[in-house]
This record gives sequence, structure tokens and C-alpha cells, in this order.
Amino acid sequence: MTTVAEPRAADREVSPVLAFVGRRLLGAAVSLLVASVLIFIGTSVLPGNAASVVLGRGATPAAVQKLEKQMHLNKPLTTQYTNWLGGFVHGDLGDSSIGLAQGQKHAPVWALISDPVKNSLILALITALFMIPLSLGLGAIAAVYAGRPADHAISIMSLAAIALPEFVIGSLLVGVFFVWLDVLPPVAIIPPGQSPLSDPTKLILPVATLLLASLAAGIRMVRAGMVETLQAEYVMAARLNGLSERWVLWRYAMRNALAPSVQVLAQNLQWLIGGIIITETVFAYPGLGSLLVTAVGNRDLGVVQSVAMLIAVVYVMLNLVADLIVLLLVPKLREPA
Amino acid sequence: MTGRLRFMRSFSGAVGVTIVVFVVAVAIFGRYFAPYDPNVPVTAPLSPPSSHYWLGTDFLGRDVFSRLLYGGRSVITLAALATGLGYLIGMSVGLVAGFSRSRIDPVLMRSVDVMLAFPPLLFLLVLISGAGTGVQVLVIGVAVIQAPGISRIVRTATLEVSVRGYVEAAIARGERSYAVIVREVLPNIMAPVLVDSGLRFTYSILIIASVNFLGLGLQPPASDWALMISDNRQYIAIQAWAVLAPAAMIALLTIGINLTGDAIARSLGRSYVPKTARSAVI
Amino acid sequence: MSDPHNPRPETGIELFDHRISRGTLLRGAAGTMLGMSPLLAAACGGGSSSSTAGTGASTSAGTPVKGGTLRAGFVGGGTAETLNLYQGVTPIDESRAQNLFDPLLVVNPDLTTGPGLALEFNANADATEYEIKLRPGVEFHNGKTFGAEDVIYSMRLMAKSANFASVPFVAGINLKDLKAINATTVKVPLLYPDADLGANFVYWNTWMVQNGETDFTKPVGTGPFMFDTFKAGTQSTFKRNPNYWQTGKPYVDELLIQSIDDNNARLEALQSGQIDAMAQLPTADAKAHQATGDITVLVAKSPQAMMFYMDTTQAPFTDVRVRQAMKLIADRPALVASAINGFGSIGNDIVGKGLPFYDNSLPQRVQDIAQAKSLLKQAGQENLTVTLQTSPIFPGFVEAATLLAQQAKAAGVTINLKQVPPSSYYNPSALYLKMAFAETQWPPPSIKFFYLQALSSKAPYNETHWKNAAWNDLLFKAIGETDQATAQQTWNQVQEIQYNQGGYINWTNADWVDGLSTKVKGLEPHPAGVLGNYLFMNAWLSA
Amino acid sequence: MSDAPAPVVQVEGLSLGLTTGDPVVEDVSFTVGAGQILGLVGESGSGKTTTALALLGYTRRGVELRGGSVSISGQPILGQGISNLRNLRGKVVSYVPQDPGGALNPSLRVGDAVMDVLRAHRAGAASLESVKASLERVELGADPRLPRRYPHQLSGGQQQRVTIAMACVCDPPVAVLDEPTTGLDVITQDRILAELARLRDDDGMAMVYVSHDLAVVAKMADRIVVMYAGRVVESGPADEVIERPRHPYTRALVSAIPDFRRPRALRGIPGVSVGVGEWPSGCAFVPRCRYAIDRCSEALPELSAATPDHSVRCIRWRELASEGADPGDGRAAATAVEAEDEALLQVDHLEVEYRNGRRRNTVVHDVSFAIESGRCVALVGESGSGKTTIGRCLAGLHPPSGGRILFDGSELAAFARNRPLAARRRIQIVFQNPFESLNPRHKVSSSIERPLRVLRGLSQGEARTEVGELLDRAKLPRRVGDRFPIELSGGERQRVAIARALAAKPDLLICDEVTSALDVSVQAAVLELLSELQRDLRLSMLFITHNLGVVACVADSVLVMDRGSLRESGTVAQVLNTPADEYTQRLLSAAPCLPDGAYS
Repeated sequence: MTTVAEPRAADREVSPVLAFVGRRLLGAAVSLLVASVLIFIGTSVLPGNAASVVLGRGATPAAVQKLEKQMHLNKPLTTQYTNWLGGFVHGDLGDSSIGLAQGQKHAPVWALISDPVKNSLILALITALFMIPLSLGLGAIAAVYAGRPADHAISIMSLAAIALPEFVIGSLLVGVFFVWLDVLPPVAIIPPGQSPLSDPTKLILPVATLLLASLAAGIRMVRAGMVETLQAEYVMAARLNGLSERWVLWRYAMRNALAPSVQVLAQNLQWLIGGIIITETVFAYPGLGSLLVTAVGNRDLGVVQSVAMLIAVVYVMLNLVADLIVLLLVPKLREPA
Repeated sequence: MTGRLRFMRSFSGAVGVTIVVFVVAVAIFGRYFAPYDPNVPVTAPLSPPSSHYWLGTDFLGRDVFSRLLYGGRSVITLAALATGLGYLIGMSVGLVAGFSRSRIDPVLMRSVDVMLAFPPLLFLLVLISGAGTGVQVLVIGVAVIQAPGISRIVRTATLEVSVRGYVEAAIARGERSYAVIVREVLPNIMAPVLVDSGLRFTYSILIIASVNFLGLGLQPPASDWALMISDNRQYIAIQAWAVLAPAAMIALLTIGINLTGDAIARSLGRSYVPKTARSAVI
Repeated sequence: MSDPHNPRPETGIELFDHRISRGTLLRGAAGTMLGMSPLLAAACGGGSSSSTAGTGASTSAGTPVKGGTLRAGFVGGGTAETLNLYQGVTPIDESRAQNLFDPLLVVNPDLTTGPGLALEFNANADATEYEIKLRPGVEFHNGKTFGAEDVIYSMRLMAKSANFASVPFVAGINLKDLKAINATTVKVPLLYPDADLGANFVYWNTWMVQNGETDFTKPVGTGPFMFDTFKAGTQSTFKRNPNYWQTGKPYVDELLIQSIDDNNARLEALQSGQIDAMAQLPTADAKAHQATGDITVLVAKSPQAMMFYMDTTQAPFTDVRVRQAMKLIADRPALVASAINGFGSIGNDIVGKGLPFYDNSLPQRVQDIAQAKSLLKQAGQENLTVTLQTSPIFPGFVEAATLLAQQAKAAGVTINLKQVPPSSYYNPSALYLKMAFAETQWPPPSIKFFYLQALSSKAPYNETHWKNAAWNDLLFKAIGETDQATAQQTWNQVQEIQYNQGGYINWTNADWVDGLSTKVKGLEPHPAGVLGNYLFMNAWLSA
Repeated sequence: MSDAPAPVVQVEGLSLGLTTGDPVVEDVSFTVGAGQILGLVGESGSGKTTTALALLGYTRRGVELRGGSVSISGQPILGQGISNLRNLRGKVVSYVPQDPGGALNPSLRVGDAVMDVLRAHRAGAASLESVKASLERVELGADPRLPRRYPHQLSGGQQQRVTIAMACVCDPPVAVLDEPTTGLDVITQDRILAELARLRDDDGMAMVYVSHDLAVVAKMADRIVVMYAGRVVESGPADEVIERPRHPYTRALVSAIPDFRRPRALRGIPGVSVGVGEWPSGCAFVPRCRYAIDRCSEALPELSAATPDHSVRCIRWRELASEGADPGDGRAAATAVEAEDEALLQVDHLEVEYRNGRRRNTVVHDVSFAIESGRCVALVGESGSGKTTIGRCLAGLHPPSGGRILFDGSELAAFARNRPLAARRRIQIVFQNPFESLNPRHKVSSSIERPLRVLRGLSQGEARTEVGELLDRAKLPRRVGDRFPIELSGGERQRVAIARALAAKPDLLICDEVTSALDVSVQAAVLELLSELQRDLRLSMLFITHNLGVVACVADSVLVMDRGSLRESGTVAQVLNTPADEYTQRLLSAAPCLPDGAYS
């Protein structure tokens, strides 16, 4: 008995995984490059001479001259950009314009933001640790019990959370847990150098705020993904082959719903980094968000450019990681036909 | 029973629509029932709700209930304008990228990815601190933030529709691309594309409220729900209603819109809840 | 007599209890911080001003207990925070400087001055030269003794253009001829006669540094606390100075200054015990907490003037009758009650209440709609329409503007409000000094200083564009007059002209309003600054 | 036919309905003996799949059981609790899905998929050897690495073999097969059918084979049950039902099947099959039945036994039995080609390729042919043979990468928009999927008016009147004009698409698999219409299809394509009866067709 036609010969020039990762890395690099141009132009196009604005009242002609030299503003835009980007790539985030204005010869941005970056990352990671399993869990439950009370309850709750801005959620939480119950500290003041983890009770409310605001979107997306996979043919076929319901849900429905959910959760995490700005301000948490807001206000170009670039890098990395996870989950991408 | 009406029959659809109608009515006609002038201080600041002032007074002593009735219009118009403009930009980019199927598509999509790689709140902050806090800056800023997410959805929908028979027949007739898009493609992608407009509209409201909170959005003394929240937020312990009332209105609007949106999605036959996470917009 | 032609930093604007309640530094502080530097020095002499609401609660009961850490929360300045007291702008910078360094003259709670590092300020006959006698036996934190050379070095450093906050105070001094007669005596020649040079050296931008100090990253001073750590925009810590010249002080072992931008967060930090003292407590919260008593509300009267101003060179304000009418429209008690919840005294259109030479004899102006209407009729300006530009740069600004617009309707005057972002309100390159009708805030160290900076012919911050040669000569006569009685009499003439013809409507002199934990003792209300003028050396923590 | 062995499957009075009340399947009874294949035949909407799934105790969302009983090798299926129902499925009765690509878990290796079924039923004994054995049983044992492969790495045929392996791994006595070969090409289908036959003969497995393709069922089944509108209308031994159909619907169905061995004019069944919820009182086939009389619609006819083993649900079956087959007029021999007039369309050395990313793969390689005016040329080949691509090139939807296309002597530009108005008017195309051929947002009339306005420049008024005539020509009632496509059946929509093509008064009509998505009866009607149009309007046609039967009924000459190249061309008679090319011969031998004695 001859077997049916041989499966189509897979083209073996370069292993598909490497090609896939290669393409993604190249894409990420290009995006970062373009993002850096955007950031640079965005920040340096601010009206008024940057140096005089930073100096404010101390903007005597001599002081402006000196600061412009220090901030390399006298050089043509392109050289400024290449120096800045060159420095960034080697980890030198340049100087804080305000620092220079205060007469310091060298005010490294990294020294200013090393703590806030650490704090923001810790806050983001803790929130992510809760958000991912919760989104997947609740999303799956809502999908499996679609249309029934559990589904309605979860979707109403998530809708309500989406509806309120973070600072309202934050204030309500503080109102309940501090003003009324007085069980949790309302603010998260972390002395510099000390890790936020040293006093976890302070993190409870900020993390809760971020969770409530970001969980909703995650649940909705996972639910949508699951509902679609539950209607897939292979789920019906599995049931008709007598597989147990739990086995079908986990190994057939959930496994194929994971890939799209991962992409969505990555976007949710990206939002987390952006959304932290509000939450940090509400809880006076010494993170990147509040520092960035003051830097934009002070027109501290050095800090704004570097921090924006840092956030963009984290953004793109998250996308990359999400793509790699998807690569692991979806065999079709990993091993071509 | 055509698709549009069916979603009304479903319980959540009906509830959603009634809530939206109620909130929009308050926003548009509320001002004619306002007992006091929203900008005039009527009694001591932050006084609790009383028979005269049903929701008490805000940090300046103005009647919260009157401001609530006045405050809806600007929130809804601003958010609607921003979302609308976002759709305008996003749809055109998405249609061109999806329909042309030529070199433009990857170029447009790469730039969309870059835009999505840019932290939106930061983009707004830089834009506002550069161009000032005018209302137009806010609307354009929020629209530009929404556009990439929208263009991605529109492109996917366009790709799917443009291989269908009726589109190819039109192309075979030699009709101009513009006519094909407007007559054949656009009507058939509106439903799936607009399903997530509810979520986007809510998100516009939230980002405007956040910008207000950071002090860069609408300027006092405008009576606006988002501004009322950020103005009175710090006195929540003293007079919670000054914050809870506007927050409740925004929450109601969001829940209403999204319940309606989900019901429409279900009535489309596919549980087409869009893949755009709130964050995808970000 | 040559006029002082020194560029005046916007020293008149003190950034203190300011609208950072909006949650971020960005809205107000950032803009204002860059736009101005705080200049609140203790004025010398003059009785304490009357106050109508919110008496300061005294916290001095009991004997001081040594030890512990005092944690004070301020509105942060982000990356712009600095330890260089000659460039300091914000209250948080001021809090650090006032505890690291010492002034030549200290300001007393009744706004009179007392001996600091200088025991005597002796002027010659025509007040063109001074001889300063220094306090002996004072040591810097690094053990060096404080002497004349340090004073001379400090004054010259203050004059450097980069140190914009201190330049105006030494503008009148002939720096070249400064001479140390001996280790504890300094000869200070002046460029123009000044009967009260001492008043210039009370303010924190003029305190003394050690000879040769250039890099302020690890400052050395003579003050009650010694520098330990500093992280701009977050937190700074200081250790107790064991051999401080005021023996026995400070009581606490460590001082911690914490930056918390959001008012709500700062208040919650105080309530939850994460900080012991909070500067700039919003007036609405203050009223509420005075009732509950869960925290101590520290209220201090101050000469800090909140004012509307009219540009006398822009129509319709060129006509003095219009200006007078506007002054009669304002219902000052209503403004104070609603805009700042009663935390301030009624203003009388001239600046410097409680400061020496302030003319208390001028009648307190009250709202008179009828008179205002007739003045407008005479000036042919019935149903006048003007635009008032306001900004949430200070708490009460927008509220007062809204209320004034409401009050003006009674006189047939329509005031349209135009709100502008804080970052451009005091920015000379944007709107400052170009607005016809706007608001401002002056906490002058002395009335001399206010008139020089705001109204003299060479005034760098002439908001009302007041140009009057005769009045100008009268001003300099008053400044140079050494005889107390004639000086007071000349100053009264100067102020009366402003009272009648000036462009300023001073509706209140706002209080300092701060919050303390009930554990904190020893901090008294002080007109010169927040938290009892930063005198943390007096503070101690009860059980 | 072996005498009836002990029945393994016993279905008595099975009824199912929508939760909203309308009946879907009513009073269906049949039995299947071991080693027997029962063909369950019916068009879409006849309830055959719902019935088949009921054998596994499964009802789709919104469908509920109304009554009757099903027992398989003595075990009752319906009304069981979910747990013991679960160990019945796969062990006692198993399921082979229709679309194997969709029915296999994409993120699970095929070996593991089979192991899952084993593990679900024989917890302990699940082992790699038994998986290997079951794959060998379906001839997938040759490649040792196959169990570690993922579904997307297998061909359609291999995927289906895996599903069959899964269905047989626990040796269930009965298997339910839901149209297992529709998605496959003819040659693979032939092999799978042989596979199934072997399972029946060697392992004595009983099978319920659900299909709409009577030709395939005739080849496989021992007994056939024909369903129409949720009820059994006829059931009996396969050869008897095919050769001596009693029920008018079965007769019409058998005669509507295009059979390439006996080219004959097809007679479609007029009208549309009754949908769920629209069941008439009496016999459901009355609206489409030629022999219907008043009594038919009074009461539901009983299922009476024409012979002990052959029952029919029609009150007039006795009269019809004597009448015998009505004399289908044999299809006129292909009209001889008139004088060798100059070819309307000339294709020389056509080359076409698809580019994705950097890789280019040629889809059409050096194809040349000509179409004379008034002639119908069939383009036959399996999916992936390039036949559709050629059609799209002619219509100007895809640019060729080599060769020339001459229409009426002049060369055609690659893209339609660059072609002169005349060319765009004279060439029209009709697509395969009826549900996507019309813009759902436009009324039928406006879809037809569009070419009138664009290609023939008629005014609004002129266009409106002509639409009526076009609908008549497409044998559609005029009221269809102001309806939306969603309200029409597949057959009706395809007729509207044809009307739209005719609106341009074309000379060449390209039909790209226009009937393959339709039910047999509807397909026959559409083919009837196309032949009529071709004769009346002297239209030349390029008919693209993979169904050799359809070719025999419609085309004058045939072009056989295989993987992008032209293997053979010639008149229908030549190619179908005396195929020269080896591939064509394999194609013809594999294609299912009715047995010789079939009713025609």
C-alpha cells in the first residue's frame, strides 16, 4: 500500500524560528530608530529657545550662551541627534538640562532616574504578576459560562472599572481602606535607595488601582478569544471523541486561545507603563511617571528625551517578548508546512 | 428583523441603550433644568448635600447639581470629536493599506507600529507642553493616539472584504479604486469596525480626564465632568459628591456604551469583541 | 543719587501655598518655579497685622524632648531642586537652606530683626557706609571658624549673575571696596544711601557660606543641621549640628525633607504618620481639619499680598477714575471668605501690611457700587467690558477672579475671564508685564524692596507700568532718610499716592497654612514663612 | 447483499427541534447491521447532520431532543448522563468530521491527538504502540516521524486519515462519518473511500455515511436513507433506491446528478428546499413536485413499504412506479464547430506567478488555448492546478507574468481598469461562492443596474426596466429585485450574479466553479440556465470546474490542467471517453459516478 503523496518538502535554507526572530528584531530596531527621531523632534520643537526657558528668570544672555553650549544646542540638529542617540545606545543618557542650568558641569540623567526606573519596574512587575493570571482566569470563566450570571457579573465589573479614571479609582480605594477602615497606608513614600519591597503594605493600594484599571481590558480580550476557540470545530470533535470536559477546555480551547491573549496582555502591560504616571502621582510613589511629568513641565529636555526613549525601548521589548511567546504557542509559525 | 434591531431585544442591549439615552439627554438638555448658575458660588464651599443644593457645593461653593447638568456637553463633544477625528485618520490609513496591497501597506503598517510603540500619555504631554493647552490640541492629540489602533482594525477588515466576489466584480468592471472603496468595501466593514467605537469613545473620555488631572486639559471655570472630578478630587474626604456625581455619570456613559456595543457585536452573529485592548489604543 | 539699575529677578513672587493641589507639580509649581524665585524675608519692625480668621494654634506646651527624626513634606521641585541657596526658588529649597546656613540678622515672630551672625549693623552719618560687627566663636560644620572673610566672599558670590536669586540684595553695595577691618568686623561701602541695609540680609537667599564655597553638592554652613544626603525631587536628610552656636538646639537628631507634589498625597502622608509636618495645607482641608483636630493646623498671618493689577498705560485703565472705580467694586471680605476660606486679612490696596513704614492711617477701602458707577459715568465708561487674565498659579487666584467678575456685574462692568497656563503667566517672554488686567502676589521683605522692584522708574517688574518722576524722587528720599520720623512721613506720602492713583487692588494678605502631626511641638506660627519660618531647630517630638 | 446481520444501530422515531419550538428532524427510524454502511443522503437543510450527531447524543447549541430512541450495540445513547455518554463516544460510536483541517487541534501533534482519545477511554493501556498501530491501520505507518508532526504539516488526505485513526483507535462497533471527503480532491477521495470500505470489510465496522453527494453514497453504501425537510422520504437497499427510486424527490435527485459516462441534459428541481420552521402541513416536497396533487398537501403521507425492505413516503408511489423513467432528451451531440471562424479569445504561452514576500512560485506555466464564439470550453483540474488563476487573468484581476491574451484580435491589458470599455463589457465573470458574489448592503436591483450604468451607459430609467427582463431571463421572480441578498438562497443568488453578468451583454462569460457550492438539485437548475443562455445568446463560455460530470453536461471541449500545466485538450467526447493523458485517465477512474443501471 503506497502512502499518499509525500508532505510538501519544507524549505530548509534558514530555520524558520531564526528567520521569524530575525525579522521581529529588525522590525523592533527600525521602530526604535523612528521612535527616537519622533521623540527628538517632538521635544526639540517646543517653542522658545530651550536654554532660556530652562534658565527661567536667570536667563541672562551670558547664562543662555553657556547653557546652549553645554546642551550642544548650538550644533546643527542632526549632530545633536546623533550624539544623543549614540550616547543612549552606550547607556550614557546625557545630562539633565536643569542640572546644567544650575551650573553643574555634569548632571547625568541616569543618576536622577536610576531609582525611579527601579521603582516603576517593581510596581509594573508586581501588577503584571497579578494581572496576567487574573485576566486569563476570569476571561476563561466568563467565556465558558458565556451568557450566564458569572459572565454578566464579570463583564459588568470590568466595564465599571474601565469607566473610571485611575485617579478616581485610587481616591475611592484610599477613601475606603484608609479614611474609613484605616488598614492600609494611603501613600507609598519610599526613601531613595530603599527598595519598595521593603514595605509591601505601601504597594497594596497602588497595585490594586493599576490592576482594577487594566484588568478589565485584559478580561474582555481573553473572553473574546476563548469564546471564538470554544466554537472551533476541533473542540466539538474532541467532545465527540469522548474527551473529558476539563481536558477539552484546557488542552483544546485554552491552549489555542492563549496566543491572541498574549499579544493583548502585552499591550495591556505597555499601557501599564504609560498609565503608571497617574497612579504614581496619586500615591506619591517615587517612580518614572511623576518624574517624567515634572521634567516635561520644567522643559528638562535631557531627562524627557532619555526617559521617553527608555519607555519606548521597554514598549518594543514587551512586543518582542509577546511575539516570541506566540511563536512558542503556535506551531504553525514555528514549523512551516 | 434586520441585524440592527435584534441587538435591542437582548436584555443587555436594551439596558445599554436606555442608559446611553439617559446620559446624553442629561448632557444636552440638563442645562435647562439647572436650578442655579453653574459658575456662581451660591454658598460656602464644600457644603454637604441639602434640600437647596441636592448634591452640595464644590470647592468654590458652586452648586454641584447645576454643574453636573451643564458639565456633560463638553465631555461628550470633546470625546466624540476626538474619536471621530481618530476614526477619520485611522479609516483612511487602514483602507489605503488594506486595499492597495502594494508597497504602501507595509510602510503604513510599520509606521503604525512605531506610533503604537510610543507611550501615548507622554506624546500628549509633550504635545501639550509644546503647543499649549487649547481644546483643539487636546482633540487632535487624542485623535492621533486613537488613529493607529483604528487603522490596524480597518486594514484587517478591508483585507478580508476586498477578496470577496462583489468587490472583484467591481474591479473587473474597471471601476476606479475610490468608487470601489466607497461603494463596495466601506459599507461592509463599518459594522465590525464600529463595534469597538464604544470602547474608544470611553477611552477618549478617560484620557481627557487624566490630562485634566495632570493640569493640562480644560481650564477652569468651565463646568465639565472630567474637570469637576480632577478639581474636587482632593476634597473627596470632605465633600465626596463633588467627585462621585460626575464620576458616576462618566461611568454610566461608559457602561451604557459598552453594553450597547457588545449587544451589537453579538447581533452581528460573531462575538466580535474587537481585539483592541484599552491598551492597544495606548 | 544714582538709581539702582540692577536686573531684578522676579523676587517679589513667593511660591508657597500654591495651587499644586491640582495634583502635579506641572500645573503651577513648574511654571512658577521657573518663572520666579521666592523672596520672603522677614521685614524688620512694625506691629503684627490684625487677622480676622484662623488663629494659629500654639504648640509650645511642655519641656522639649531630645532625639528622633523630624520628617517634613513639601511640594517637590523635581529635577530643579537645588542646595545652592543663591539659586534656590521653591519653599523646599528654602527649608533646606534655612537649616544648613545662618543669616546675618534673624527675623523675630513680630517681624522685627535680631542679631544673627551679625551683632551690630552701624551706619555712618549719611547712611552711605556700614560697619558690621560679627558674632565671635561661630564654627562651620567642618570646624572652620566663621569670620569677616566669609562675609565678604559670600557677598561677592551673591553678586554673580548666575546666582539670580541673591543678586538684587547686594546691588547697592560697592563690592570692590569691601574690607575686613579685623576678624569680626566688616566695612561695607554703598553705591547710594540706604537707611536700612540690614533689611536686605534677612532673606534666605542672602545667608552666609564659607569662604571658597563653589560646589553646592555637599554644602557646609553654620546652621543647626549638617548635610547628609540629597536626591533632587525625592528626599534629603540632615544630621544634628552638635556645636551649633544657639546651644542646646536643635532638639531632633535628624531632619528629613520629603518631596510630595500632590496635596492630597501629602495630607494623607501626614494623617497616616509617614511624615510629621506638611507645608502648604490647602485652605479647604485646613478648615475641615481645624474642626476635627486630628492634625494641628498651623496658621500664621503674613504680609503676603494677593492683588489684581491694572496696566495704567493701557485703556481703559489710563483713566484714574476707572482704576478707582475698580477698587471700589471689589467686595474684599467676600473674596477672602470664598477664595481662600477666610485664611487671610483684608487688603487695603497698598503692600506690606505689618512691615515697618507701612501706612496704617489710610482708611480701609470697602465696596461702594454707587460711587464706582458715578466714577465710571464721569469717565464715560458705563457698561465697561474688560478681560481679566487669571491662572491657577496660586490657590485663590482663579476663585478670586471668578468672584470679582460676579461682583462687577452689580456696577454694570462685564469682566471676561481668560485663563492662561501657569508656565506663561510669569514668563516675561510670554505674557508677564504685557497683560492689561491680571493678578499677582507679592510677599516683600520690606516695602522699600517692593516699591524698588515694582514701581520705581527702573523697576524690573513694573506690572502697572507706573511712571511718575516726582513720585520716584519722593521714593528715593524716603529710602535714604535716616531720621525715623521724617522717613515715616515721606513713606506715607509715597503710599498715599499709590493708594489713590495706583493700579493695584490688594484684596488680601494671605496667611501661611500648614499641617503638623499632634506629636510635633515647638513650631510657632511665624509671618515670615511656612512651618514657623522653617525653624526646625525649635521643633521636638513628644511621646 | 448479505442477509440483514444483527442490527448494531437501532434508531426508532428520532425527533429533534429548535429550543424555540420549530421541528428540525421528525420520526426518523433506521437500523444498521455490523459491517454495513448506511448512506444518509439529503440536501442542505434536510436535517441529515443533526440526525447523525444525535447518534452520538450530541445536539448543537439551540437544538434539543424531542423524542425517539437510539441504541448502539444494545447501549441506549439518548437521555444518558454526560459522564457515561462520554465513555460511549469513541468507544461505542465514533465520529469522523467533515473538514479534517479544522477538526484537528492545531497546537497538538497528531500522535498526541490519537493518544488523547486512547487515554480518555483506556486509561491504563494507552501506549505509543497502540497509537502507532492505529496509524498503520490507516496506512500512515510508513513515516516514523509522522506522529510528531502538526496538522498543518500534513496533506488533506493525511489529515483525514488521522481523524479516521482517532475514530477507530478504540475499535468502536459504529462510526458516524459527516461528509468526510467533500474537501478532498477526487484522487485522494477515492483512496479514502477505499480505506473506509476496507475498515467495513476487515473489521466489520458499521458506518453511517452522511453526504449530499449521491454518487459517492451509491458507491459506498449498502442501504440508503433519503431525507427531505427533516423527514425520511425513502429508504432501502442502495442499488434498488438508485435504480428504481420510488419517491419523486429521489428520482429528481438521481436524474440531477451529472454523470460524465452518460452525458445527458440535466433537469434541476425547480424552487427552493423548505427551511426549518417553514414546513407545510402535508408532504414537504409538494411545492417542487411534478406529480403533486391536492391530496398530497392534505395530510403527511405515511412511510409505506414498497417492498419489505424498501419504503417510501408518497401517496402516489404506486402510480409512478409503472410510469418508468420519463424520456430525458439526450443532450444534442456537441454542435459541430461552424466554419473555422476566427477565435474570439486566444491565449498564447500564458505564464502566471504569485509573489509572497521574496519567494515567487509559478502557478500557470506555458498554457495556450482558444475559445471560438458560441462555444463552451471547460477548464478542469484539482484545486491548486491554476484553473481559477487563468480565469482571473482573463477577467483582468491578476496580471500574467508572461504570454499574451488576445480578445477579438487585439491584445488585452493585464488589469481591467486599463482595458477599453468594450473589452470590459464583453468579458464578464461569475464567482464561486454565492454568499459573497453580491454586495450584502445593496438591493439585488441596484447590483444588476451597476453594470448597465457603468458598462452600457444606460440612464436610470432605462436601467430600471432592463433589470426586470434580466431577472426573467435568469428565471427569477421580479419581486426579487428589491430584496437583499441575505434573503435569497444560494441558488437564487448565483442566478442574480449571472443576471448581473448578462447585463453587460457579454460575448465571453467566465464561470469560476459557479455550481460547486450549491446543492445537487440547485446545481442542475443553474447548469440548465447556463446552457440555455449559451444557446439563445450565442455566448462563448469558459467553464472552470473540478467536477467531470458537470463538464459532460455543459461543455463542448475540455482542457485538463494539473499543477499549472495543460495536460490534455479536445472535445468532450474525445477526452471523457478516450483520454490520452495518464493524469486524465487517473482522474476519470477516480471520479465517483452512478452505477450503470441508475435511474435517469
